[in-house]
Amino acid sequence: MSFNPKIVSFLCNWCSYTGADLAGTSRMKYASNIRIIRVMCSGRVEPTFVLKAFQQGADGVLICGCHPGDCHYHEGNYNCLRRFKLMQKFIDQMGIEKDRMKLKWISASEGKDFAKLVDQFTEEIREFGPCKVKEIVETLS
Amino acid sequence: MRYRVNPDLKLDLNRFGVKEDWQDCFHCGNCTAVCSLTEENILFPRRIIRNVQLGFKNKLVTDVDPWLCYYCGECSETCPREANPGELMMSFRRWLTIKYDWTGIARLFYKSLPAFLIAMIVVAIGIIVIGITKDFKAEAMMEFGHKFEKYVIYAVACLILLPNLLRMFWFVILKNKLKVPVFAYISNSLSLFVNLFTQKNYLKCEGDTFRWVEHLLIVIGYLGLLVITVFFNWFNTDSETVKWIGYIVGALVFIFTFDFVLKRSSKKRESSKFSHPSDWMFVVWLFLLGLTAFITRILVDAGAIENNLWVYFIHLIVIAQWGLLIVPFGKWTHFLYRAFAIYFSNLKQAALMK
Amino acid sequence: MGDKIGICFYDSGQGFSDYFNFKELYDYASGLPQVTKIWNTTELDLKSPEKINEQIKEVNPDKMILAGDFPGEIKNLFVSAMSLAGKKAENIELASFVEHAYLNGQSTEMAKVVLLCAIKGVDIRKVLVPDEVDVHPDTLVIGGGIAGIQASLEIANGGQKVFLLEKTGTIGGHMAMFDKTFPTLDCAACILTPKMVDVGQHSNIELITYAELKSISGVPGDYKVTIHKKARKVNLATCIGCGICSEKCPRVAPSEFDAGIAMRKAIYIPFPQAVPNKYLVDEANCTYFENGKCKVCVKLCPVPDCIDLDEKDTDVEITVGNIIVASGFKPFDAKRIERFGYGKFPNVLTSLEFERLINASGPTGGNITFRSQDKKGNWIFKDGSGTPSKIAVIHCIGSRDENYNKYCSKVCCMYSLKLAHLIKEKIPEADVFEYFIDMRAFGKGYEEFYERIKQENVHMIRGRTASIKEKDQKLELRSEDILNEKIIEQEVDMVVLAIGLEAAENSNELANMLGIPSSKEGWYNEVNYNSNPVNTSTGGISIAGLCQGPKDIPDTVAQASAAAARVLQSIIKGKIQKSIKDIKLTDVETSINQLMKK
Amino acid sequence: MAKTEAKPKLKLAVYWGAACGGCCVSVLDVHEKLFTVLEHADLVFWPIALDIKYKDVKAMPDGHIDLTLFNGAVRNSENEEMAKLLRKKTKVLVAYGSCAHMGGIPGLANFSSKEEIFSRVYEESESTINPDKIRPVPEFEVKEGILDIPVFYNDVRTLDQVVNVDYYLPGCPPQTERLVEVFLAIVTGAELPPAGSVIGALNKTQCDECERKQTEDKSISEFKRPIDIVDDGESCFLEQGVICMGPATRGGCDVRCIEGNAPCRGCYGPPDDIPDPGSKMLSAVGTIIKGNNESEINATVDTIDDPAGLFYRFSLPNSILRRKVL
Amino acid sequence: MMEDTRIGLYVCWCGTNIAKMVDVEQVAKELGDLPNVVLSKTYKYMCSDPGQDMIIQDIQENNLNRVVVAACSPRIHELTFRRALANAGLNPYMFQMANIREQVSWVHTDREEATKKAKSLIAGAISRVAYHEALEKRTVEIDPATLILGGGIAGMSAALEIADAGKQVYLVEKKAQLGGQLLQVDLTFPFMYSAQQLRQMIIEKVVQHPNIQVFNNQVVEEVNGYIGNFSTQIKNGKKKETELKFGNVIVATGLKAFDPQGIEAYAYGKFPNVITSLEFEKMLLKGKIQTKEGKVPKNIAIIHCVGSRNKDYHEYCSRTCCMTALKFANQLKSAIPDSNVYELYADMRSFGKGCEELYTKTSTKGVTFLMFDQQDKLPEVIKAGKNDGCEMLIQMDEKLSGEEVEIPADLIVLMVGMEAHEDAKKTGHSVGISLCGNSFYIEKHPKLDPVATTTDGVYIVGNCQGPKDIPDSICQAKAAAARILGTINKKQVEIEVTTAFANEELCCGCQTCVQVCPYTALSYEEEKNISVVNEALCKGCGTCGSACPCGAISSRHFTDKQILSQIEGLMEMILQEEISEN
Repeated sequence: MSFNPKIVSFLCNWCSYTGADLAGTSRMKYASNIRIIRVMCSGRVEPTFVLKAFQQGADGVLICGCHPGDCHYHEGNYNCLRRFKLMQKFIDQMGIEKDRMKLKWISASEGKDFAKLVDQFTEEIREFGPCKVKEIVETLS
Repeated sequence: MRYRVNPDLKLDLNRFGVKEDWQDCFHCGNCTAVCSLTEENILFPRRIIRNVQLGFKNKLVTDVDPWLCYYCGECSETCPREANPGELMMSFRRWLTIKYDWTGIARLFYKSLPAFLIAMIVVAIGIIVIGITKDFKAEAMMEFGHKFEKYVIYAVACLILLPNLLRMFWFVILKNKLKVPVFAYISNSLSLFVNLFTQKNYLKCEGDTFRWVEHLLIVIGYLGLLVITVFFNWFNTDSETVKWIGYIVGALVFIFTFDFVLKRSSKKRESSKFSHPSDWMFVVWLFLLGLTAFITRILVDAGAIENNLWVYFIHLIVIAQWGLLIVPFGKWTHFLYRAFAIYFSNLKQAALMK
Repeated sequence: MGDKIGICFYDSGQGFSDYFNFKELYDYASGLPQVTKIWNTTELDLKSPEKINEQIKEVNPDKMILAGDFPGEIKNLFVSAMSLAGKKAENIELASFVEHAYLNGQSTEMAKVVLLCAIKGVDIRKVLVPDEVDVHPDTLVIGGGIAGIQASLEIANGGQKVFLLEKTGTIGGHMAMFDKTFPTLDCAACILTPKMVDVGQHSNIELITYAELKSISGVPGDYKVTIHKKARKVNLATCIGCGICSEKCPRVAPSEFDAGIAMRKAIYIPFPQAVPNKYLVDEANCTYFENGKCKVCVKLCPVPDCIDLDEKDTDVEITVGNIIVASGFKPFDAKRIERFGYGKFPNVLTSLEFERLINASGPTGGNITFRSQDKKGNWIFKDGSGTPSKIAVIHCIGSRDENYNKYCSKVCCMYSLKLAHLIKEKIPEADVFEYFIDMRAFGKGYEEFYERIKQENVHMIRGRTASIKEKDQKLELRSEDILNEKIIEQEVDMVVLAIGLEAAENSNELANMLGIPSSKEGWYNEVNYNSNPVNTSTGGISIAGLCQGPKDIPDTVAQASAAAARVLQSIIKGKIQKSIKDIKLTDVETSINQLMKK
Repeated sequence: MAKTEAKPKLKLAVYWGAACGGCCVSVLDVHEKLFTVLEHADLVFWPIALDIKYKDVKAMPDGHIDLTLFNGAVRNSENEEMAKLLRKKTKVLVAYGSCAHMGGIPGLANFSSKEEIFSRVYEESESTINPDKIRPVPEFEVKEGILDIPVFYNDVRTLDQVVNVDYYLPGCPPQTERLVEVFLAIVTGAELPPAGSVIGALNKTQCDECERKQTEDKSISEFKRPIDIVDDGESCFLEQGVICMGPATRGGCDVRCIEGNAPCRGCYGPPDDIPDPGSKMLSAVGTIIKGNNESEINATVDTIDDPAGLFYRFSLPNSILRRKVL
Repeated sequence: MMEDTRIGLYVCWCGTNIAKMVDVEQVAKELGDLPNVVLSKTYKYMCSDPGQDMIIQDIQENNLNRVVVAACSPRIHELTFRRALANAGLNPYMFQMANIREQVSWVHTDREEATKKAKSLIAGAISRVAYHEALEKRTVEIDPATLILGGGIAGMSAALEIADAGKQVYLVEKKAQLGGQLLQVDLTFPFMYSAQQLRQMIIEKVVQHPNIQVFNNQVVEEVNGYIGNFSTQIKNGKKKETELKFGNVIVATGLKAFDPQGIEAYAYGKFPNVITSLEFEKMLLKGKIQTKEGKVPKNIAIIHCVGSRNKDYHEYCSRTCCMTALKFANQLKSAIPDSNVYELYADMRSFGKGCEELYTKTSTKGVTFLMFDQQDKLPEVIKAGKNDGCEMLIQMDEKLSGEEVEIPADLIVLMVGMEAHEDAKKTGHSVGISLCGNSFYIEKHPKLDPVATTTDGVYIVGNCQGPKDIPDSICQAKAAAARILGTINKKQVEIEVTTAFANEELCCGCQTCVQVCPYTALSYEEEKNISVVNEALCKGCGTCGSACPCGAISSRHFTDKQILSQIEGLMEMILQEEISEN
């Protein structure tokens, strides 16, 4: 069977989740590999969640928040960005391609961009191939 | 080519009968679409309204399309802005008439009713003067009349109508720089004659066959009367056939024109809602023409013409006014321009096809 | 003091002289002190400021009053004329009759007040302040569409009791029938039904469906309203909505909710998400009411005594302090324009019918199919009767047309674009043609939506379709493609007529009952177009939504909330203003003089 | 001192897996309290101190030992075998010290594979001469038969990843005082915390006990290593730009390192219920990076040389990812 | 867990919206076997009354203590179902929604894939809901005063509506004078009513109103607090700052005119007689329509859509310019009857009451309308030649005639569109509301809640929400007033429950969180050496929870455990599917 990437995504409630909903209400089609988890703000996204996702077998993690300056909570998305940058460096050290996680800004009106992003990210992850974290963790225990 | 927008044209156009309703047009395209005469490259009335609104005189004068309209009135009836496109087309034809007329007399007559009336009176006086010189003798008068008719026809045709048609040709074909294949001139000439006599395009106006029949009968009547009086000297003929044909065509003319007059007065139909003086002159004089001719011949048959010469005299005045004023400078030219317009339009299509 | 005042009367010729007796006003004005000269625009050359200046110069007034239905129309002319005489624009005052005095039909009396205020230099809005009286805290909302729902919720959430009166068996109005809403394309039901449920469950809202206003008496703040409740014949309290009755009912009738494109039973629920979600009997189509037999529903109903076919209409009387009218609109009857063949050609639809056709909850489950006949010969839509591949949408049906309705219906352009999108979504390979005159995409996100639809390869044709003809099962549309300078005769499979909006049926009756003025077209008039767009000249009565004029959903919702604001304000204050229309000239003369002294 | 014969003595074992020996030393650090201990307990197994063979342990009945302090991670087959053996023979098994608890310093080996380690150690290291590239093999035949040494695993594991652990006593090494407290608690029969708990440590993190001055302003535009700053001895390390694991590391060590003017490295591990030992701190450090624009943030992130090593110095095998993906 | 976890799972068909793309029956059947799931059902419309009744009944009959509904977006119906839970006597937060419509059935085309995705999303929800905790609703008292930012027609109308009910209003205006854009208008379209009268009257009323306190020349820098209990510092005249306390905020800051200097084709700033609509309006107010040279213009051109409906400037339509332009044309024809007025437009948007009629009237008056393409080819203003008899020429592609035309002009009026103020974002931040793509403030719901914002107690009215005319602005102003009067009337309002929560037992007092909170909801308590959350201020973003290094702060309803178990649940389902496939 060909590789079907598994992508976990964290979307902020106000912009990105709404944007994803808009993609839906507008019936824009995109790859079905993504699983969306709603958080109130991208600032809520913790490295723990990302690690958990990889551990559970995700091949990629997509985080979306409001555009810089548009955060419903003013600065949550900046906090997310900072953590994201550090996190990328960390997973890189851990042997996980750092682009397996992606942070993008999607506003409530960017349903189209969201659909495009999902398709694009899915393809990028497909290029990477399966992520081995889960396999390793499983053989260890 | 860049056209200068010139809203002053409307001031000019106002004199030709139309109200300024066309200013209300918001260009929905309904009129063009509802018209059954429009085709691929023949788009009116909206295009013409547009050109009028923007005052593109130069463009308008070279436009042959207005002549293709028979004023069924559907565009005006369904116009969502009551902008009255049909009447604009009508008025615009009047405007074109004066543009084609090289003498400028048509312009004078269309724009000024008094001028026209004076001309009519002058003609009438002229005839009266001639009558005086002929001592109001029936025979002399009728002979004069017969000759007069002939010469007027030739003169008007050569001096006014032909040059005007050439002007029309110049405007709509040459000025538009159309390269018409020579063959087209010939191939379309048949339809020119058909149209000239039958106005068959009228039939394309949906649901208006009766109006066309009326129109056709008047044309037949009028042309018949013309031929029968001028070339067969109807008033003096002894041929029974000629005599009866004359009666028929004469009757056709005045009966149907009478109907036209009635319609115009009732203003029920879209095309009769607005009447320019020239419209009235045309139908009334045609009516008088037919009627007086008819009565004259009855009087001749009854042998009472001598005592009732005034009838023929009126007929002569009518004929003179008709031939000298209405035919060359009045609404009569429609008859000619319409048919030629179709011809030119066909030429244009041929040129564009090429 | 002792300024010379000139007055010029102006009648714009829109028929308002029927309401304002200009002669009487002329006479009234000439009897007032300071008024030195009165003109009538009919005596003046409105094309020449110079000539008017000459005439003004003779009198040399210190102040010029322009009085008439819409005197603003000639203001600039007089500004020009006066400036030639070296006078300033401020010396011109408008006495605007329609703005301030078109309150209840015969308005000459009020126009005198307007005139007097202008002469005295007093703001009319300060004069037309009615006395306040106590207010009953309950409110009646007439109409259960989105406007009525919003207004009711707003007041009820503010803690006050609301009676929501609805003519049909369910609230929801026209919005419930729509598929998606422009420009965000969220589905109408998805956003409306929560509100409907809210209304149904709200402890402060008493829902009175299947009922109409019968009469009204009393004064602002204390209206006695009689409501005529049509017999539903199904007990609202005990009906469990199981649907057995409907299932077995032998009679069908066109479904109102499906805009007549599908059938429903004689005992029915208007639509699955109806509130209240209870059945009702359509007397006009029920066998029992024809021959006294059948009663299948009664026999099968699992709840004893729930269906009572002999139930009679009843009247109830309630007392309320405020009334909000949200009675909505009626769609234009496309049959009136014969050229389009609606009612003759089965596949010429109105936009409302199409909304139902394309709606996932509609009779075809959202599949676009051809209209076909059922066994009984009714023309309906059902799934599986072929898919059109070319669909045309014609804008401005019955709108922007002197022969029908002059006004623009405001929403058709946008909903037509939306329909185009929905067609493309359901049948991606379909050709969709939009015939429009001006594309009115004016609201937030609308222009962007228009751009998007253009990107979706919808054929946009600037040009109104003149006529539709049927040719071998197909429909041929003839129109001018203005931007491409050609005549197009387009063959399509289906035509959607973007019908405009008209004032609701019986809107004049209701207006008369409530004493609120309406326009010639039947739209209700606000007390002041600019400063007070929701109140009426009758105290305690506000208008909201489409009954005031065509508008889109956000504007309707905003207006409904605005109407609620006045109600809440009066309740909080405990006082309500009496009717402006009842103010008499004699009542205010002294107050005008007092205000002037200040 | 009067003898109390009432209770039989506890049987006590201490074992080391992959460890440095520091933990055993920390047990020795009880000093004079050893006597108190011995009063209550018999040492039945402690390779570093007593000559008791594995076979002796194997011979013990199951559950014979009352308390085993297992220190060190599980690196090879011997560690694993002993862990399983001791589990069987012991009533209360305590993961003693960071290595048994979270992998500890040996756990950093999870950044490499066995192959990498072997080639480094047996071939590449500067002090090695091994032209034949001889590597240890688990089994080797000699005349006398087969010699075997433990198998070196690819990964380091914590004790609880191999066997069930009753309690954890964190620290590198654990504070001896805590050990004594725990021991005495067991002896006196005080109610024991639920199995699986961390004992001998606090649930609040280091900052709670830390004497250094803290403010809410923790925006950092450059992270530094301890040697790069002149510590004022008073203000919070983090606020000085030095990553101190204190905020994310449970207390109980009496803030030993910080008292000694070194930032906390996190040997005590995170408080209860934290799913990953390093990610919380990683998140917190990420949060306090100064600036909103990307390049500014990137520059600051660049000043953290080795985030994985920093945040998981003692806990990599215990983390969600367990090891580097290779 | 104290009690058994008993989860009820409901999968909605949403008519065919979901059922068409997701095999709902299969989903319900398979997921019904997951641990803790005691019943699993499907229904056509879960959100309908019968759907909700079904949940309520099941909760009561089967002792469900947790509910998962797989349907549309929780943004639409989460509240609906929470209410149903509450009606059944269950805490409304013991509920989780799986979005299998907007994020599954509507966006995917492969039924099998969509079904799989739906399954995993629901599995995540089931896994998550087990960790949900009961949260109790709380209310706060409402301060009856209201702060209104912006003293234009919208702000003033709202102020009067509230003040007339006897409630205090603070009206803050940036400029020295109240009135906003209305100050520049002489007559209003479409009926040519006097804007001056309207303005004078309203300003006078506002200024004299005992319940309205006006602050001119003031800008509110920052608003603290939460619905019912906001406060801000403001300078009262030249006196020192005072603190205002209020329960609600209305933002009515309006828009500003587009600056046409950037459009080269129109030569604004280059030719003195190319002026903006605002400048022309001033001319009308003064009463003298003339060129810069003081002459009465003969040819006047009015160009529509300046800065609007064009990708290079603003894509949106500014909504009022068409009508204003028609008003201008009428005023011009009235003031200078023999002038030639040209309207250069793209689409004539005369959609309001009386507006189409004004368009007709304008046409009848002989105004020439010319259509251009506002996207691709703007008209170009050039200097006229000596023989042109006018000062400027406009060259354009006239769409209705299909010709290139030139128009003589002595005066050109640019109908400039509207755009957001530069400080819109700042103002938005000060009250905690955000902007949409065009820098207008974004409403809570574009259709059903056009004046509320995502921040409770903060409303947007008038132009700042998007361009609109006077009646529409007033309607919005009153709509916001209605909401505020409603809350004032009820005296209290429910507040956010899903706030952050700091565990005193765990907090080490590092203060990382204090710095992070944008609402100052977190503060450091020195005595106990801990951080505490002011839950009334907290909006529940959860950033503090992520910043907390010791796990002391958790975000209610978005705890680590809940999210991690959701990840686990959904990933396990995917893998399970994969295994069963291979």
